[in-house]
Amino acid sequence: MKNRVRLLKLTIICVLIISSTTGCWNRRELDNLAIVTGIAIDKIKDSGKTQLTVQIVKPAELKREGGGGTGKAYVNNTNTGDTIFGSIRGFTHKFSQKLYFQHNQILIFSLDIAKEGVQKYIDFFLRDPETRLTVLVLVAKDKAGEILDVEPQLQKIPAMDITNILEAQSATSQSSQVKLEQFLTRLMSKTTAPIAPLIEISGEGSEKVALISGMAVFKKDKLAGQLNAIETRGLLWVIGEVKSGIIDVDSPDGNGKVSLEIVRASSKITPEIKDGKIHIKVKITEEGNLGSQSSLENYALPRAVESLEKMKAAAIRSEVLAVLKKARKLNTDIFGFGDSVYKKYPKLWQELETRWDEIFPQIEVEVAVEAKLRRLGRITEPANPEKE
Amino acid sequence: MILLLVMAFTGVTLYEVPSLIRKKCWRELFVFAFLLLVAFIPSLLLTLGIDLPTWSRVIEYVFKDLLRMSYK
Amino acid sequence: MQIEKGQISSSQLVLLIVGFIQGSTLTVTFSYGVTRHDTWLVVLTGLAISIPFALVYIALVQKFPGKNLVQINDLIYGPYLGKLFSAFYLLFFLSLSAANLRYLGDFILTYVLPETPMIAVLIMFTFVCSWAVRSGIEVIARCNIIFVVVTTVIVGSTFVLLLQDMKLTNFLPVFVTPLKDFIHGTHVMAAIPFGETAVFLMVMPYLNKIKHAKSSFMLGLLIGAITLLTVTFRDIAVLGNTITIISQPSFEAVRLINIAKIITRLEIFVAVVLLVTFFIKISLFYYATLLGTAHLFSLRSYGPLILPMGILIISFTILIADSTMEQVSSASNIWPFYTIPGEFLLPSLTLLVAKIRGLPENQGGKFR
Amino acid sequence: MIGFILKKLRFWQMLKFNPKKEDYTTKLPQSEISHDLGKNLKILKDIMGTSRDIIFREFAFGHRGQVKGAIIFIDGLTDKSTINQSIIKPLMFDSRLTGPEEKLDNDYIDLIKTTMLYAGDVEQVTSINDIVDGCLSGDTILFINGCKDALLISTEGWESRGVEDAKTDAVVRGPREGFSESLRTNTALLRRKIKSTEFTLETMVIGKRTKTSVCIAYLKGLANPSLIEEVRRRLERINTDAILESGYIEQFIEDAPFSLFSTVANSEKPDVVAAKLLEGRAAILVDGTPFVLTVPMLFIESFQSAEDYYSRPYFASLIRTLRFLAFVISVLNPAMYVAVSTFHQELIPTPLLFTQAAAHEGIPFPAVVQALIMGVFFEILREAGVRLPRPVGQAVSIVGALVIGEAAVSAGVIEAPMVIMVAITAVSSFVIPAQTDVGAILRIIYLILAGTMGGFGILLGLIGTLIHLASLRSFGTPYFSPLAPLTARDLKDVFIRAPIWAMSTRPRTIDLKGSQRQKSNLKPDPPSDE
Repeated sequence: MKNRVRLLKLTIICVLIISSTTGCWNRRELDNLAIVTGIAIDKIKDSGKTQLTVQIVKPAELKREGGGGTGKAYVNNTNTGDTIFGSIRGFTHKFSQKLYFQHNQILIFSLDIAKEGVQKYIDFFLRDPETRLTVLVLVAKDKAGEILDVEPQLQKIPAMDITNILEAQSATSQSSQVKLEQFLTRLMSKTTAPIAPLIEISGEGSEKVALISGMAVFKKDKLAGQLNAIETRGLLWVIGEVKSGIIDVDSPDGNGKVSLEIVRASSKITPEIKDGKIHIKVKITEEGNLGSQSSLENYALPRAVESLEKMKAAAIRSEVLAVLKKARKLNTDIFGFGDSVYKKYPKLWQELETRWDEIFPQIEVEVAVEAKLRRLGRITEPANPEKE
Repeated sequence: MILLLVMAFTGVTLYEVPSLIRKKCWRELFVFAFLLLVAFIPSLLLTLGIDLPTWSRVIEYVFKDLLRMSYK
Repeated sequence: MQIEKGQISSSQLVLLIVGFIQGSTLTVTFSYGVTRHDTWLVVLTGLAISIPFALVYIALVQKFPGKNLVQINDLIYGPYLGKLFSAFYLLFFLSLSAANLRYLGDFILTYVLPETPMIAVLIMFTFVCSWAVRSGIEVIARCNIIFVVVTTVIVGSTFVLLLQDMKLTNFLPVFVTPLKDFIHGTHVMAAIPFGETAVFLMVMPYLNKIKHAKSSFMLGLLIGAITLLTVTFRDIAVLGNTITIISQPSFEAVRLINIAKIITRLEIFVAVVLLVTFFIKISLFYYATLLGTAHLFSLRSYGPLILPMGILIISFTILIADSTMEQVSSASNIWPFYTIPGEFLLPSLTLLVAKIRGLPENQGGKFR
Repeated sequence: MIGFILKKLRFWQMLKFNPKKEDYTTKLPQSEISHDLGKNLKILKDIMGTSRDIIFREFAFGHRGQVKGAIIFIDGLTDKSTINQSIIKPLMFDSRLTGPEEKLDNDYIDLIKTTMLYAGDVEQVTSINDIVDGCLSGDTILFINGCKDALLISTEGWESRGVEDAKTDAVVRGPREGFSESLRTNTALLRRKIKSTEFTLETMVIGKRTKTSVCIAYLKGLANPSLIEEVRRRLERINTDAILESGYIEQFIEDAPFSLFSTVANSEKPDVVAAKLLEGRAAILVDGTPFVLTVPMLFIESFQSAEDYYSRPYFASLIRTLRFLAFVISVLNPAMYVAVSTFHQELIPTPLLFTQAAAHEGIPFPAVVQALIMGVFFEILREAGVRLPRPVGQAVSIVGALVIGEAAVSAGVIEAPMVIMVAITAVSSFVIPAQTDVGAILRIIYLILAGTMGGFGILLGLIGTLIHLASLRSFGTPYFSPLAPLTARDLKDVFIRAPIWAMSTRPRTIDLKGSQRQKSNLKPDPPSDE
């Protein structure tokens, strides 16, 4: 009982002392935060310095309703420095608030940076406790900072708009969202080449829009080449990342086009070693529905469906072959073939690893596509006036 | 800073010692004083900014340099 | 003369051990750096290696029912040598509590309160621990139940939420770590989460049914290992090859959770788990050190020693390493050897000497 | 610092300082009744004073009106018609029919007691102390000249509130009656619920000046004898001059007087108290208050409402869980809000962060100060609402909640989300009446912790609270059981409420034997149609 009284006294004293002395080291009121939603990294050609553009949200403008105030809901600011961290520290001279990265959405590298190698620029974003691995990584086709300046058409903050575009784009499987974590995984892997979506500005003046156009392919941490939309989807077929999208094929009777909707797809990469040569088998399984057709052919018949499925498989195959060709040309293992070989034949890998650059373009790849058509939609046959 | 440290130690002493004396726990008092002293010396040195060999370095010396036991 | 009057039940012991081992989810990191994606295997081998030693601890406790390590040392090695060994143990426990406190402090300073001085965090935390220790082992055991439930729920639910981010291929190829590294990893694993259960030599004597010590201890070890395995499995499956460079894989893995943009940013739960399980772990070391000191000097209670010991632990914590790097490299390279005498060598030796001298029969065997 | 400590020490000494050693059990100087009526009356007049409500009625009766007697009672405490009909009338009227008195001694008074008085409860006493005590509690004293004994006739009867609806623990389904201020009524209410000979009442009188009757009620054979012994011991220890409400008793017998948490439960409803008695607890009834204490108290008791047991288990379990949630919200909500918005902004989803940052724009106070202001303001409002007459109270709450809250937001003093948070907290805090006051204090402590160390502070506070809860005991029972220490069998009545037929044993934490309260195969088993 006595102890408890003393404990209580001690507690009170301690709480008093702690609350008076701790002085709230870490307290940051919300209005002391400059919430960063996007970062773009450029390189200044002449001085070789790093130019950092940050996009900061102005919450009050974001909430202001109706008329009054022409202010944008964001502010872009640039700073240069020898390192990323150095240029971030430079912002303390410009803002009363501290930059806050926990809610950063995108990280854009300029083409120069990507060509030079992103490794030294990425380090800060991995090391700093405030940054997150869920940041989306992009590569700009030109200057990165300008991308953040493009006024979005529907949303108020460009960085948020770009994340939405990326998400929408992934729905067509023409490009893929790449989180910093995925980028890092590929970067750290033995052979797999990192990829990131490419972003560019199209249009002039007030018509300017940011546009995703294909993917950037890295070799180690340096930019090696670009994939266009078809090649991108080819890549996504192989790595099993296709979520949805449309495949256009010629109608089997040759009188028009048929759009097929992808519902789900998966892939399986199986490496095999035959007579000392690596042989990779890619099996893609796809399922989809009929989206629309411009011919009058009736697909509500098993045989017609079968031919359609075959054409679809051929279309997928051609996309995959396109990207294979590109990958061989760039000599970048974007598919993770090396990793799959390593995982299956860890012992053999030791000697393969050193020669992988020579081996990769020669790998024999067998692409097997199994495409299925499941449903026809609300109507069974095209609306054909001749029928009635 | 030193003042704060001394105050903390005085506080602990004032908190524990009277009841110990009242209960005539001399042995406890002795051990208490000993522990407090042992705690006081390093904390004083730390506050004064004197570099002490860290415990990691001590065991590194014993195990790595004397006994040759270490990975890496 | 018994200083601790409380008693714990066998289910409480099970959960204490579980909580104690769960407290090491942070320190598994040391193994990640060495054995990479084979760490989950290392958890198993580490467990396998520590089981015989756990049996040694149990045998010791059952041979001398109601006697803790310090008393056993006195009985077996005589007053002088025994006191010397006990003093070594106290220093060992002290350094373990300081080391654990240091991991925690580093974690909090990295992720939770980066601008706060470490000393403030340490004082607050040690104060709460000292409160628990003052209330005795019974209260620690009771609180522990809640903490274990919380931890288990959080570990389980983050596991489920991360299922969609898991790639089983991250585990391939199995067992490619060079044997030397594998032994190293196993040693770290056996020494840090499992071997540290040597502290239960100070706790198990207060088990109300000493007969159940063996089954309780083994069950606790097993459940703890399963939690550890779950966490390791989750981290490797989610993070893959990046796990080697990430300093807090659990934290980063949970940061990736994103279910429909609604269930995101759950990392605070990992911090909660780490804090509560470390609370149990540090409290147990703190308690063992205090109880041991009180027995060493044959005091009536350890009450007056709590605060000085707390200050000692705090200064030891600051003294343990100059930087996180020093601490981590020491922990993964030298610490495993440092723990050998305390966790493996001495208990076995004590048991051996006890067997040879046939001790419990003629001295204190019937004393309860 | 030193000065502060010294001041503190002085304060503690002051608490211990006892101005005058007063014996709270002093006896009156003369303790025996004499033969002489006049002398007796004089003594009594000296003791009782000359208050107008103390009636001394002298009269003569007997065969020829030769016997002198007197009755003394207090007007207002006694039932006058009982006195007239059952004491004065038989004595003055019936005694004429008896033969002449032979000897005026104790046999005669015995005769009167056995043959004449129509009263039910008559006691023969010899000491002045007993007489005074009896008179003060509403008995009528009958003195007869020449007799060394007096009769204490129970004529208690005063205006009292009848059995009314209980104001606290209101239920939709279940008995509505609540205890009243009268001890007898209360025991009767309990007796009506538990018609068993095991139901035992032990009465004692506590308080030198108030002489309050205090009853320990328990079920013999069910309640742990050591528990009853402990209750008795703690009650007997009380040596004070006044017990005005059961709250006095509560503070004298608590296990942890400095703890925030009360270790003695109270209830206004006979069915609740009866249920607790049937689980093996002891109840303490105090005259003059409708609040009955029950011990031992467990933390989870605050979350159990009588209605949980009367409604079906699914809904009861849902509500039970919600109550736990409400308690957590009421204690932690402001602290969490402050911690998240000033320390851990990374935990807020991005769109919400923008909203929140916009709301905070231009507010001069940090979040923790706002929360403290609003918290204190809310407590004041609540207090005003409780103390004021009901119609005014409502006006106050409308002005406070709607007008001031709205104005504070639009004036830019308080951010709008803070008002929402405080409102949610306020509503939640009313869900668990038994812990409302604890919640109010804990809330402020957590708020300060959150304001200084953020989530880390809150978590340390939680661990501390848990340590405290786990170390508390109430009359030998761990306060936080069955959660810590974990008693798996008792969990059927914590977060979920198992069906009544499944709760076949009494809680182990109270009734150590965990004895059977019903057959274990009582699950309804209606005959199938076939």
